[in-house]
Amino acid sequence: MMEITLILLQLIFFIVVAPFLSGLITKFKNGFRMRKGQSVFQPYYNLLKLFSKGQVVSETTSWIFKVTPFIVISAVLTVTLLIPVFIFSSPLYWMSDFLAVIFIFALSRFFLALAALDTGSSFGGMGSSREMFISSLVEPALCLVVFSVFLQFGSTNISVFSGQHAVSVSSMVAAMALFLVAITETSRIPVDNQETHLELTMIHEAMVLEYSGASLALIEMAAHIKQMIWFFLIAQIIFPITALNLANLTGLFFWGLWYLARILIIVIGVALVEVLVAKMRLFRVVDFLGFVFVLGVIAMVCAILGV
Amino acid sequence: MVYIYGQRSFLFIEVILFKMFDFFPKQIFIVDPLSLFFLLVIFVVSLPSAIYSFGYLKGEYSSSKITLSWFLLVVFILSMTAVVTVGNVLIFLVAWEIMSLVSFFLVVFDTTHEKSIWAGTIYIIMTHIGTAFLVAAFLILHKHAHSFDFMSIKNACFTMPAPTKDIVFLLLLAGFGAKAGIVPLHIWLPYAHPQAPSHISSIMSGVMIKTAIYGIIRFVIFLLGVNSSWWGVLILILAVITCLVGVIYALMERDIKRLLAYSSVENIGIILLGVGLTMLFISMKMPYLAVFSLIAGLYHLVNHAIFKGLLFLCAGSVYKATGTRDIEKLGGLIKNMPQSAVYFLIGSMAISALPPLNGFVSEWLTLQAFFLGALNSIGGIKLFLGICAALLALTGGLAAACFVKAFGVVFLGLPRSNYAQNAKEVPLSMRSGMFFLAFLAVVFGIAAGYIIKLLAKVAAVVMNIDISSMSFSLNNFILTPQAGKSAYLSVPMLALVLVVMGLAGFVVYKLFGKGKPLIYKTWDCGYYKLGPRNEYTGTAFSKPFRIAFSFFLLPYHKTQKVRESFYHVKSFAYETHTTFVFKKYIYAPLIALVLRSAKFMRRIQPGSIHLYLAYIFLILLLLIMFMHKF
Amino acid sequence: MLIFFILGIPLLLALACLFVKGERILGILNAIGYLIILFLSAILLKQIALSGAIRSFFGFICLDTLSVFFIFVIAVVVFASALYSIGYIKNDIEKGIISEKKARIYYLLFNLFSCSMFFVPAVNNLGMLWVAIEMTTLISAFLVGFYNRKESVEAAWKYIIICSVGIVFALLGTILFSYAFSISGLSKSLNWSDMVPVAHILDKNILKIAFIFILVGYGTKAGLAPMHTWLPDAHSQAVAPISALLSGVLLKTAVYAILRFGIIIIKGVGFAYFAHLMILLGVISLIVSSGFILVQKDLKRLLAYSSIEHIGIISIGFGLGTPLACAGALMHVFNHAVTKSFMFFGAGNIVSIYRKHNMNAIRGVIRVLPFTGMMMFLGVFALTGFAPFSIFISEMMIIVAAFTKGAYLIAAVLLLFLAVIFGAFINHFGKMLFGNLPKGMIKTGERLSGKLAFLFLGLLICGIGVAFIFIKGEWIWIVQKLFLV
Amino acid sequence: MQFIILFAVLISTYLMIITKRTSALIRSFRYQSFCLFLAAFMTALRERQLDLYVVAGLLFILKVLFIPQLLYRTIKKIKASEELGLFVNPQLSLLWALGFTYLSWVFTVRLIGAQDAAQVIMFTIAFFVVLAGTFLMIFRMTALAQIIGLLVMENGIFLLAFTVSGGMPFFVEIAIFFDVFVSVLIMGFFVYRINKFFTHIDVNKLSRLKG
Repeated sequence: MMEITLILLQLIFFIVVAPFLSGLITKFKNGFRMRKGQSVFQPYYNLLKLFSKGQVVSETTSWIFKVTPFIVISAVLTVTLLIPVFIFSSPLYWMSDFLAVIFIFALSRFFLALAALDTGSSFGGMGSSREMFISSLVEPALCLVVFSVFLQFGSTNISVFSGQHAVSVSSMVAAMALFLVAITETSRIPVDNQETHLELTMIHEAMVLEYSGASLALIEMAAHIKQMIWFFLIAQIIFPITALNLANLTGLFFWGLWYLARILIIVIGVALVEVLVAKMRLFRVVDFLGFVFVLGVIAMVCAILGV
Repeated sequence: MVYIYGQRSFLFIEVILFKMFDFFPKQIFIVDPLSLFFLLVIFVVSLPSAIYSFGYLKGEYSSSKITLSWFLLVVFILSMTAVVTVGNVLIFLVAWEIMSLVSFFLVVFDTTHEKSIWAGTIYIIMTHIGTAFLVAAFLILHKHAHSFDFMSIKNACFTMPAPTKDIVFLLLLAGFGAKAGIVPLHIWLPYAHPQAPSHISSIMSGVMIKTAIYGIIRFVIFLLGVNSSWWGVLILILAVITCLVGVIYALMERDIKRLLAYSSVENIGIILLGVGLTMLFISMKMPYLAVFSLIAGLYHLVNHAIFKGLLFLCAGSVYKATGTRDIEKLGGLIKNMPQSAVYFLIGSMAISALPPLNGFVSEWLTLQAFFLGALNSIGGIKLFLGICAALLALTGGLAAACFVKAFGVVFLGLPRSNYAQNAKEVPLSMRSGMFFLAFLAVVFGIAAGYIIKLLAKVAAVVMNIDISSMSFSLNNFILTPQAGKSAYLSVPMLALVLVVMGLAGFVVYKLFGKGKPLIYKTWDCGYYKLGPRNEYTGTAFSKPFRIAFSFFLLPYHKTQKVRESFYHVKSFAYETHTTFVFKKYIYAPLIALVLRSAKFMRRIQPGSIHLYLAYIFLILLLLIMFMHKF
Repeated sequence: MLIFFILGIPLLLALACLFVKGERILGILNAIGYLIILFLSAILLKQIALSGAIRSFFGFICLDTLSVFFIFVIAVVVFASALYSIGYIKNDIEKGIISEKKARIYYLLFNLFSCSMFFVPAVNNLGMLWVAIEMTTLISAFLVGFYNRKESVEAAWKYIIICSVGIVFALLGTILFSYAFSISGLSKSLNWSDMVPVAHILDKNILKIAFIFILVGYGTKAGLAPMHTWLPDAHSQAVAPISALLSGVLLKTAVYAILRFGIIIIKGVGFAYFAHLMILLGVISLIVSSGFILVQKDLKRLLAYSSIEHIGIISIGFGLGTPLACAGALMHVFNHAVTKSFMFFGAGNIVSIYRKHNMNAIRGVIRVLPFTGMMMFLGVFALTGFAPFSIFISEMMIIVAAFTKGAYLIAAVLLLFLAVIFGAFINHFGKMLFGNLPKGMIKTGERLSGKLAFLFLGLLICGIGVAFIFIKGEWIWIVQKLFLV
Repeated sequence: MQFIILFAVLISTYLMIITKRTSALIRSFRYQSFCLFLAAFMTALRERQLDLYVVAGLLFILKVLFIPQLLYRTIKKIKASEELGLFVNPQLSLLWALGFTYLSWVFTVRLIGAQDAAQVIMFTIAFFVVLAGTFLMIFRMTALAQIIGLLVMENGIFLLAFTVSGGMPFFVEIAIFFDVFVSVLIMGFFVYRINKFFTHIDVNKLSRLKG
């Protein structure tokens, strides 16, 4: 019973908060640019709008195109249940394995790419090609980061690392790398640009170009949630939260504050990067990810040296 | 007769026959869990392929050839069975050779193609060279054991000096590597596998190259016994290289069966990662990890057998339906042949290691093995294992890209030619063959916890250690790679959750979504007609990779413009190729060298009888001069 | 007593050739005659094996297991090629290549040739051995030059001259042997049966030199490099059945002669001397032949060079000299004889259809001559030592012996060059058998006799292989019974 | 007496080596065979054995009368030029011959030691004759020269056999003679063939089969 409630709690938490974070990032970006900018709740409006609109489906598409949104959303929702949020263990702790998480994301990506090819437009092809290219280059770096972080826990289970580790050099470097990975995975500047629809630069957008209405809403939702998941993981690594005791409320209050604050810090970080850095050419991304890989190696070495 | 005693020392046939006794086998068969496991693999792939071939062969060949192919198929399967069950080195060799021979016949089965002859030639030559290495290794073993039987060899290996062991190991590695297609000995594989009829390709890729893995496990781990850690490291390095090379070439390929063949090279690499880890852990005295990583390797072995068999069968169906293997001419087949499409999709998902299918489980296990290895080792090995794992992950990503390309270009979008335009769904026999394997691909994913226990038994026998104390899964439901420590994975549960969440999404979609969608053309930027020529081709898809890995692929392209006037370009032709590094820089020079020296040697026989007489005279003089040297 | 039949029947057949009209009857007569000889030699083999060596006809003829074994090998191949000749000659006559009369001459020479070959292992006196071998040269020279073409005459001339020179050296060696014998103060005799027991008291120095002469002399006939030069010419120009005989058994008779002297040498001088010489020449032959095989263009020459290779292997086997190696070498003598004649029959059929020796002009055999094509396809693998065919077994024995003896270098050389040669063969034959056929070629039927010959040899090839793979104790026991008490 | 004959053999052999013309070659071959015959005959007289007489007689008939005659006829028939076709000119050949003589002496000493002078001389000359035959076969172009070279080699061996071990067993000798006889016939036959097909008997030009 406990677990069921936890599951529902987490699901609802992610679904409700995720768009907010995207809105927040946009807000911050505009702030840095000295603009007023759209409301923080704009993503919610977008989703509602999309749901209320009808959709157009290309005649060349097959059932792949139709099922993809559900697979994508199910993948991310599944992952939400695998990471610890409220307590030091995820609801499905006996399958909350980080490597598995990577594979599950791969599932959603796989189908998005297929759906993009399914439309038969060259945008879709371009998008899926680039998406697969970048993601496949992300994998090794990510793998190294996972190793270097989880080696000190002796297991790749996400549930184990909340609350029980001290920040070390290696974990800092790893978090740095993970941050860059997150930027790549959430298709943000400098790797990709969510705001453009210029053929030559878009990657993720190009894949979902043919989607409209509710399907698009699901996909966007998935994107928001995925981003939130990454933030939580990074937060868990850099700013490990101490055990909270429900006894004294002030403690609880400060704990909660800190809990949100660390997410906020990451959000600001992302916003800063988006503002400060220019979008890279596609083949510069190779170097970028190479750099991430090197970071991973460094993290690994630090982990081995025990610093 | 008195003079006979004079020649007792030499050529005395009685003596000879007595001495020949130990030349002949006493123990013919050895059937232990390892053999049984490989038998399972063989039959799991062979049965559906056989069923499939009913439909496939009909109309392709004349009836007499069909009978011939059936005969060869049966011999092929039998020979593989023999390879994995015999208990005597000589008979193993014979079975091995028969297997190569029959598979060669099957590769050159389409005698009309010059290509298939060429492919077969490369194939058989490479295998024969491999066999030469094997013979050397076996005979060194025999020299120490004074017998060809496995058991006596096993006993002899305990007392074998380490340097000899190293030599034997290297010879075995080279010998079996040629068959398994370890880089750089993989050169034959992408030629030979596609040329055979598809059901044979599926058996060759699915099973035959696995017999080489069997050989490595049986001879190196089981008989020889690992004694120095550099063996494992060497195999790991080779395996990683194999993975990457295989998958990169697969990405570049536009012939669908060659693409699959290259991806076989990649998967052999992944399997070898498991085996190499096993050796490393054995030499590091970590029985639990050794068993675990061997499980991972074997698991991926059977998985690869299943989904690669499946994929080759699907490719065969595509070929049968469209008459071409060039993916740039295909497209949109999902509408004409929906079932085949589903099977191919399942195969692609499995080989891209997507949950909850079987490929996912075995790759996860392999990564876990790496993680645990890094966990329990120290210093350099830790980093080495970490980087190996990272490269494995890279391989996984590239493989996913490769199969997105394969499935997307072949089955999705618009048909690019009228090969694909008027394709028909393949007959029932073929579909049932594919269905069987697709079904297995799912089952081997879901039932991981159960299978892993069986594999543990096999591994235990291979390393003859007691595994009763080790546990790899909780009540056949949750995989516990760390035996109770907190790394878990429950594939059935994961599948369930995925389905539930998907349904939830669907429900939401249905509840709040707006009516039924409107069907319209793909958005074409106002360009009035969007046709197949506007689609992204497979070559275009793989272009980023081609550029990223240009240091290895050495791509080059030719462009030519035909201008009517200065302003108007009438036509523009562009073609690009990649250089096959190993072929160009290793094999071609080698062969050239051999031929050149042979041609040079040919000069000693110019046809002048006087010269010939002079030879005789000279050799006579020389021999007499150096008589006392002999 | 049987031996006299074995030696007599060919002579009778030769006489028959002078009187009987009609080559067809002659051919069938031949086949029957040699079938009888085959049986007789098999019985003889058993007899000698059971009763030990026998001498008869005032010690002029002396047979032990070795010589009877060679007689048996000769009988097998001669029978097969007699069988094959029927169809082949008939074919030539129908094509108008040779006349009826010429055919009879062919059969006459055929019989004389085989008769002289049967003499070689049978005789006891080393001088007579020499004479018999020289006889084989002289008679077969006609068969080499049988088709009056420039090439064939040239080949015949080279054959006869080079072999005669070699043989003359062999005679010199023989005389030195007898000299060594005479100065040791024993009664003068050239019978090996007398020499062997006293070999150890002969003058070592003279024996050594004498053996070098013998080796070079008979080695020329056996086709050991670098004295092999006549061999490809002769083999490529001879009539197909004769090519089979030449490389199937003629070479082996020379090997037999070398062995005979070798036995004495081993007794007199010691094993190492013999071994080193044999292995040296064997390895040279292997290397040289592999080079020529790689870049060969002419089908029959290709096969000829592979004969050189196999002779090399055989001499390496005898050079290694452990019982296993000798068994391997002996088996290899048999297997190579059988397999090589098999291949030459196939080559004969191909050449007679395509009318060319050039392999680049021969394509798609498997569709023109399905039966021959299939047989050749198997034959290539048999010839290059692929399991489960017989040559694989004997080569295996030799290599095993090399390893167990610790001669790793030799084993490595063997493995390497066998692999190279294998590659070359597959490459050549793959293109020849398959590939798209040249225009004007149509599927043609084949003669029964030829098919029979193929099947007979094919049976032996596969049979031996399989038998020796799945051999069991009791089987061995039977073999033993065959060879000894 | 015996040594005189042996030296006669030696001289005839030198003649063969330096001659340029076929007929001269044949003639000197005849001399050589005659000397051999004398040697055999004398041994026969000494030993007083019938078979030795027979051997000597056969030698005379075959090698002194028959074979040279046959060769002469062949030359006339095929109207071949008198030229032997020399690879090395007579002077150089002479040097070679001297070298061969020395070589055979060295070889002999190596073989039987130097103590028994008579033996050494016999051996030396016998070996020298064999070598001379080889020389002729290698360095003379025409087919006839090769035939004669072969015969010379056989002569040498005969000499060897006869002088050192008093000849081979009788029937072997007979067989060998028969052999020589047949081989000469056959070679003559092939000489005709070659002349017919190639219109010359220069066997050095027979190089269609190579490699």
